[in-house]
Amino acid sequence: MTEITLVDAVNQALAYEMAADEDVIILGEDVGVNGGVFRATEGLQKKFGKTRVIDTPLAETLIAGMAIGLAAEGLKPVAEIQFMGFIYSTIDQIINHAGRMRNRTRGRLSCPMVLRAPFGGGIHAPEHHSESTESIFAHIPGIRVVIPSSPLRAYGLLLAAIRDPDPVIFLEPKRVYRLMKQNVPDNGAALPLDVCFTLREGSDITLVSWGAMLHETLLAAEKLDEEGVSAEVIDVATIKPLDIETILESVEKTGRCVIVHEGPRTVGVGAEIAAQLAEYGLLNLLAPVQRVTGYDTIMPLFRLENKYMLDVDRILTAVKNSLGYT
Amino acid sequence: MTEITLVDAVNQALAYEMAADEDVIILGEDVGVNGGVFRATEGLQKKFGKTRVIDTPLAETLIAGMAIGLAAEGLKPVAEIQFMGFIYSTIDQIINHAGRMRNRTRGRLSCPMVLRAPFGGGIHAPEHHSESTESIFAHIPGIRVVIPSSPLRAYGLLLAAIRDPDPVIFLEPKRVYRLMKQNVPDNGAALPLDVCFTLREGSDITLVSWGAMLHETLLAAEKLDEEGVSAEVIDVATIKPLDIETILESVEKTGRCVIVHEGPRTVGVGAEIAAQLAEYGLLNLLAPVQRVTGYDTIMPLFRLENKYMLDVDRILTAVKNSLGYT
Amino acid sequence: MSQIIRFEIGYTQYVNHLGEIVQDLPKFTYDTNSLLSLYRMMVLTRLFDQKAISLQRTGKLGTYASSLGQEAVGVAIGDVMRPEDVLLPSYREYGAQLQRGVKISNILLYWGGDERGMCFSDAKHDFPISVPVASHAPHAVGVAYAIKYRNEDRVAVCVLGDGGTSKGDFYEAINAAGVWQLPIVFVINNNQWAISVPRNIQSHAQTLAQKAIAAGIHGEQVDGNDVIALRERFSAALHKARNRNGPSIIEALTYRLSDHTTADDATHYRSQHEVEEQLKYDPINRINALLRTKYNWNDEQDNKLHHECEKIVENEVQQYLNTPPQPLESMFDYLYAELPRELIKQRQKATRENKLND
Amino acid sequence: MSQIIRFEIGYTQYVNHLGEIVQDLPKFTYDTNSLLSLYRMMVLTRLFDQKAISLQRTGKLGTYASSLGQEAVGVAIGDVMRPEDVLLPSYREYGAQLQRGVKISNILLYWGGDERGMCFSDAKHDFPISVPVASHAPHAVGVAYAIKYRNEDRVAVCVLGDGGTSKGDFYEAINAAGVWQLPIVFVINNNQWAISVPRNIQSHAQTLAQKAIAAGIHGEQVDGNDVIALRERFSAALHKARNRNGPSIIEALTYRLSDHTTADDATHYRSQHEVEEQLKYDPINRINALLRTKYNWNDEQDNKLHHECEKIVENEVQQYLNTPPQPLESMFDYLYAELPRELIKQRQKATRENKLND
Ligand SMILES: Cc1ncc(C[n+]2csc(CCOP(=O)(O)OP(=O)(O)O)c2C)c(N)n1
Ligand SMILES: Cc1ncc(C[n+]2csc(CCOP(=O)(O)OP(=O)(O)O)c2C)c(N)n1
Ligand SMILES: [Mg+2]
Ligand SMILES: [Mg+2]
Repeated sequence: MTEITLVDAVNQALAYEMAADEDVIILGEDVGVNGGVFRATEGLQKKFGKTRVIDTPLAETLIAGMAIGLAAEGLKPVAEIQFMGFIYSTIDQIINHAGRMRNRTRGRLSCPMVLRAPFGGGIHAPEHHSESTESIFAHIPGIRVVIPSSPLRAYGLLLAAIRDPDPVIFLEPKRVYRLMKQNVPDNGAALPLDVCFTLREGSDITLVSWGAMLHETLLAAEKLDEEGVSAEVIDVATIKPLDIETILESVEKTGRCVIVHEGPRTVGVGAEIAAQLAEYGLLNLLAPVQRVTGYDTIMPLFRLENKYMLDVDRILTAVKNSLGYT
Repeated sequence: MTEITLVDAVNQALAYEMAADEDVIILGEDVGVNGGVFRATEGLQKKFGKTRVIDTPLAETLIAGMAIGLAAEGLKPVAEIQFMGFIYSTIDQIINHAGRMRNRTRGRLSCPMVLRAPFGGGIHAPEHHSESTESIFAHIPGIRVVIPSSPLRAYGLLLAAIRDPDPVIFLEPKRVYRLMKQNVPDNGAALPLDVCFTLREGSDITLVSWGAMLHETLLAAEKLDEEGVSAEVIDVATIKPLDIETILESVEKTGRCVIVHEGPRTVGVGAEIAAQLAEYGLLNLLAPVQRVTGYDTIMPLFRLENKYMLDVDRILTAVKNSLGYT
Repeated sequence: MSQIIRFEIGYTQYVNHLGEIVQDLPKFTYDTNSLLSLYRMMVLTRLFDQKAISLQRTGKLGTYASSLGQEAVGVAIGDVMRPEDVLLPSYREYGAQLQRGVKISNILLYWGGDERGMCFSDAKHDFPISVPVASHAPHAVGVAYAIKYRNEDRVAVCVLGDGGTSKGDFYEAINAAGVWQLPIVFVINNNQWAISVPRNIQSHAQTLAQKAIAAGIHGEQVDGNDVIALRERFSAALHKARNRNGPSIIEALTYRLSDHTTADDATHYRSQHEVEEQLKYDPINRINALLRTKYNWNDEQDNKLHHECEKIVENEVQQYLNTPPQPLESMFDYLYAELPRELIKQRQKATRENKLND
Repeated sequence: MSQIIRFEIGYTQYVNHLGEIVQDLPKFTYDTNSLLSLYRMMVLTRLFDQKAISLQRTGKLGTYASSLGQEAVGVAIGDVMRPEDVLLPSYREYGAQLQRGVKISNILLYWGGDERGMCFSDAKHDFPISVPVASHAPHAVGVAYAIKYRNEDRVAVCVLGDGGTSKGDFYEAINAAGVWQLPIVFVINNNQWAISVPRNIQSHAQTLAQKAIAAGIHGEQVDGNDVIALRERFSAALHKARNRNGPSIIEALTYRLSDHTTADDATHYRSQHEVEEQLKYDPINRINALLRTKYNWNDEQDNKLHHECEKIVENEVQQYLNTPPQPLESMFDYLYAELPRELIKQRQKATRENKLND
């Protein structure tokens, strides 16, 4: 069996579920003939036809709103927003409709849709193409926010997202699209949408991350290992609803925590995790929870991109700072 | 001098600044002849003419985008979004343009605009009219988020917002619009946009809030006072950028903190404050920071609205919980 | 410059404001009952409306948006739709909703601050009232796409106001409906006002029907106070959509006789004179006049019909007033198909604190 | 149904793709220099474009959006605008930007990942390139409103693509421009493709110019490869706007000969045959042919002109390549007029960590 990339895993999950369930339908800009600008939907229009893999006019509000209409009629739309920088026109639809269709009709209608978008920096993309604003969605009631960080998790989580009866914002770290390959059996097995993944066990400190930064975090954990520090690494993955238990349990064991995310610091998802640790896990904390995050700035154009993107060194600095408390 | 309400103070500030600076211009739905659905712009069109107080077509993206264009040309637009529930169509403009016009032109163009919107629950309004989503804006780089909670602060902060050379989201708690009256001298004096207001000094616990919930918090502080607990009350008011120093100093003194806000809990602004307290003030904390917030639910229609809106009792419960740690 | 393409916008009226027939009536009017049934629904809608306003005035209902003067639009829509079609309404289409089996008590529940109002069992595919103006237009595209995808014999009908036509959502939706030639009818209830903003500030377009040209779809105007014209043109548009001959926009020219909602005071921004002028065009008077002159309708029959409608309204109001509130927990119970752990905790806490504070 | 209103859309061409004059040329062409200057700018734009692509291929530039085949549109816009007017461009109007004094080195800096690219001193009111499609259309409304408010003799020119016309932002903007009769010209660069999405999937409208009808404003089509027609029609539209006679939409029919950007591979979705067919309509060849047949233009002159343009490009490229990067701190320094305390701390930390890790 060949190993595949994260973007291929997305494609594989879509193809699997479209074959299994003819209610699954894809829509977005350039998702058809072109197979998506990152090739996530490559070949699907050929396989499943033009009515199931729909190239839409250039209109993001339409894409989200149309998905809501499709979903209310019982289909399972998977809509693509070409880059997260263009997702903001959908927020009105997500907040005012998708996230509350079930609630406002007392369950009469619902909204089993997925809104996929590549996000994050690190590939030297043009302006507006590199931001990470998952935190905005994490604040919205009634939806789920999922961020895979490996081919295996992309496959399993996307299947789960499509099958989930409620709206899911599915954000794909584009820096990881082709960063690594894994053997991803095409067996249709979904992963749970309500637990974090502990990728590495450790006893000295808990490192919590998601998306592309997970990989920097794993590298940091390796370095720490060389230095005799045993770091536990948690991939949050299902950002909302948040599985705080897994994180709390880990910190109960380690007493220290560093949260790593790419998006801006202020009111980032890291703030929520840190707040909950301080609320429910205060007594276990041996050191203040540190957040290693993007700055509260505009993501710079790519010449300075790597100065914005955080790296292993910044994570290690925070870890050492944390370990300094005794 | 007569006492005026918060909404009158908004009107007074607008009138003052329009008289003082002919670059100030108002736009929005029903802001002209009608004077706004809450009467915030009452009389201004008559006074300053139709070209300066503009009734726009029903189009929020337009309103925000147009304000950006006006501001780039050196005017100082004050745009109104009729209710915060309809502000989401502006987010694309705010994130992708308003918040970064200065940055992406290296200071060549800028965006001195104000986007006003009434927000929050408590007045038995229809669906979509009662939410509090300030946290979404607090995450956006390059902008300011301001929430007044009294007539005096509404006047001074709105003047500051209009004069500020960068975009300001100005959210007015509509439950407070006519809740209280104050003597507000029409002297054109602005308040600072970078400090929290300590409304009540105390030594046992710090209560942090903003908007309509500030009033519940003040009531709670009074009750506590009767019971011999001395609570310090801070009105954050300038939500972004956040003046964490004032809060940290207070908690350094009291050792305890309860944060009170109306909007949903997850990734609310309360999370950021709690995270910073845990990061920079951990050693001063005698008890976990508690957040008393809206639930992560859709704001219910008004028959159950008061079950969503938090009250003095919920604040007191949290305070007692906090005081229980010794 | 050479002219390469030409467009025209049509207008339809059958009965003028005096109840006079201005062109041969369409066939459906040959059956007195079908006319009477339109009339009856308009009366019912108005009686309901009056009741709702008085409930609001006496503190028994929240803010309410009246459909006074615009009853013909909703009623005609409801009349031509089939049960399996999908209505995506704004907040003034009570006439259509009632025809489709939505209970008056449901509508009252909604404006009474109770989500169960939008959980109606009869029109079970219909969308809830859309408060964010025009935001439901893209939903209609999705619904119609689903219908086409499954090759069903159904139509989506999306209704919005003159103000709603200024929103990008509306435009993106009509444009997409054109691209895929979807089975949709967009109805514009042009009641001349969007709260205080008059029609001429919404758009410099001479008609709102011509917005259709931007999407390359059919658009036309109808006298929105002439229920016969509306019924006939809606029927044609739904027929067209049903036969996969493409979407349409129908602009119904009518007038909002009431305040925008009970929270509004229209004397702030429009003259009493203007409103009085418009009373002449009342859609109910017009059909009443026609019925009397052409269909031998008499006072006795009219009183009886009013009385029956009043009874229905009264019963529904009682039903509404007798509905106990939902438990606090209901705000959690329809958020997700299955409540996530984090929210189970919040739900428990809410229950606990509610008990404590009661 | 009575027809109540009628609309027509016109189309203008002066020179066909063979360089033949199809109708009497407009006056401005009597001056050879003005034609030559258009030609020269088109050549310059293309040479710059070719250079940019080769810089990208050799890793010296980021993703770049080529204007190949669409040079006439931008150049004609730039030619009719006055310095004090305001250009709100999308990312294919280099021709216009260069005419307005934006340096090639600036454009290269932008695509080279450096914000200073959009800080041009000459066209200081012009907007930066708008990457979020059509999101700059509402800005144009604001700019034009400011112009009108201050009673200035200026015009806002907003350019976007065929794909851009599907966005609600575009529609809300043209509609508002109509309401206030603002001094704006919207130019649609209809290059037939929006990445892989062909024109017919964007809209069922027969022309994009007819979108204007939805806003009640003037709309027309022009041969977008005929720089003379473009120059003449843009000039008329700007004149109209300047004289407060209202906004216009001009749809320029052209073709994107290049990939969407250097990150795109158009062979995925369109045939080489289609592209080859379109090469016939190249806007530069056409004017070159006209110059040779009617204005005695010869090889020697043409070589000289090309050589001069190459030199300019070369100098600018050197300037670009020699520009050292900004300091890390620059990402903080233009966020606010005055950096808030919280960000001062972040800035200090960033400096510190940058030093540590270097
Ligand atoms: C997107 C949005 N913006 C603003 C509002 C506030 N608002 C409610 S109704 C209304 C006017 C709507 O006018 P129109 O579309 O003509 O419908 P009508 O009320 O006249 O039936 C406004 C501005 C809203 N509900 N939604
Ligand atoms: C709002 C938005 N959605 C999606 C994109 C991604 N994207 C960049 S260019 C483009 C196509 C634009 O087509 P068109 O408007 O015809 O302009 P062209 O590139 O052909 O000049 C798309 C979809 C974007 N930049 N902005
Ligand atoms: Mg209206
Ligand atoms: Mg194009």
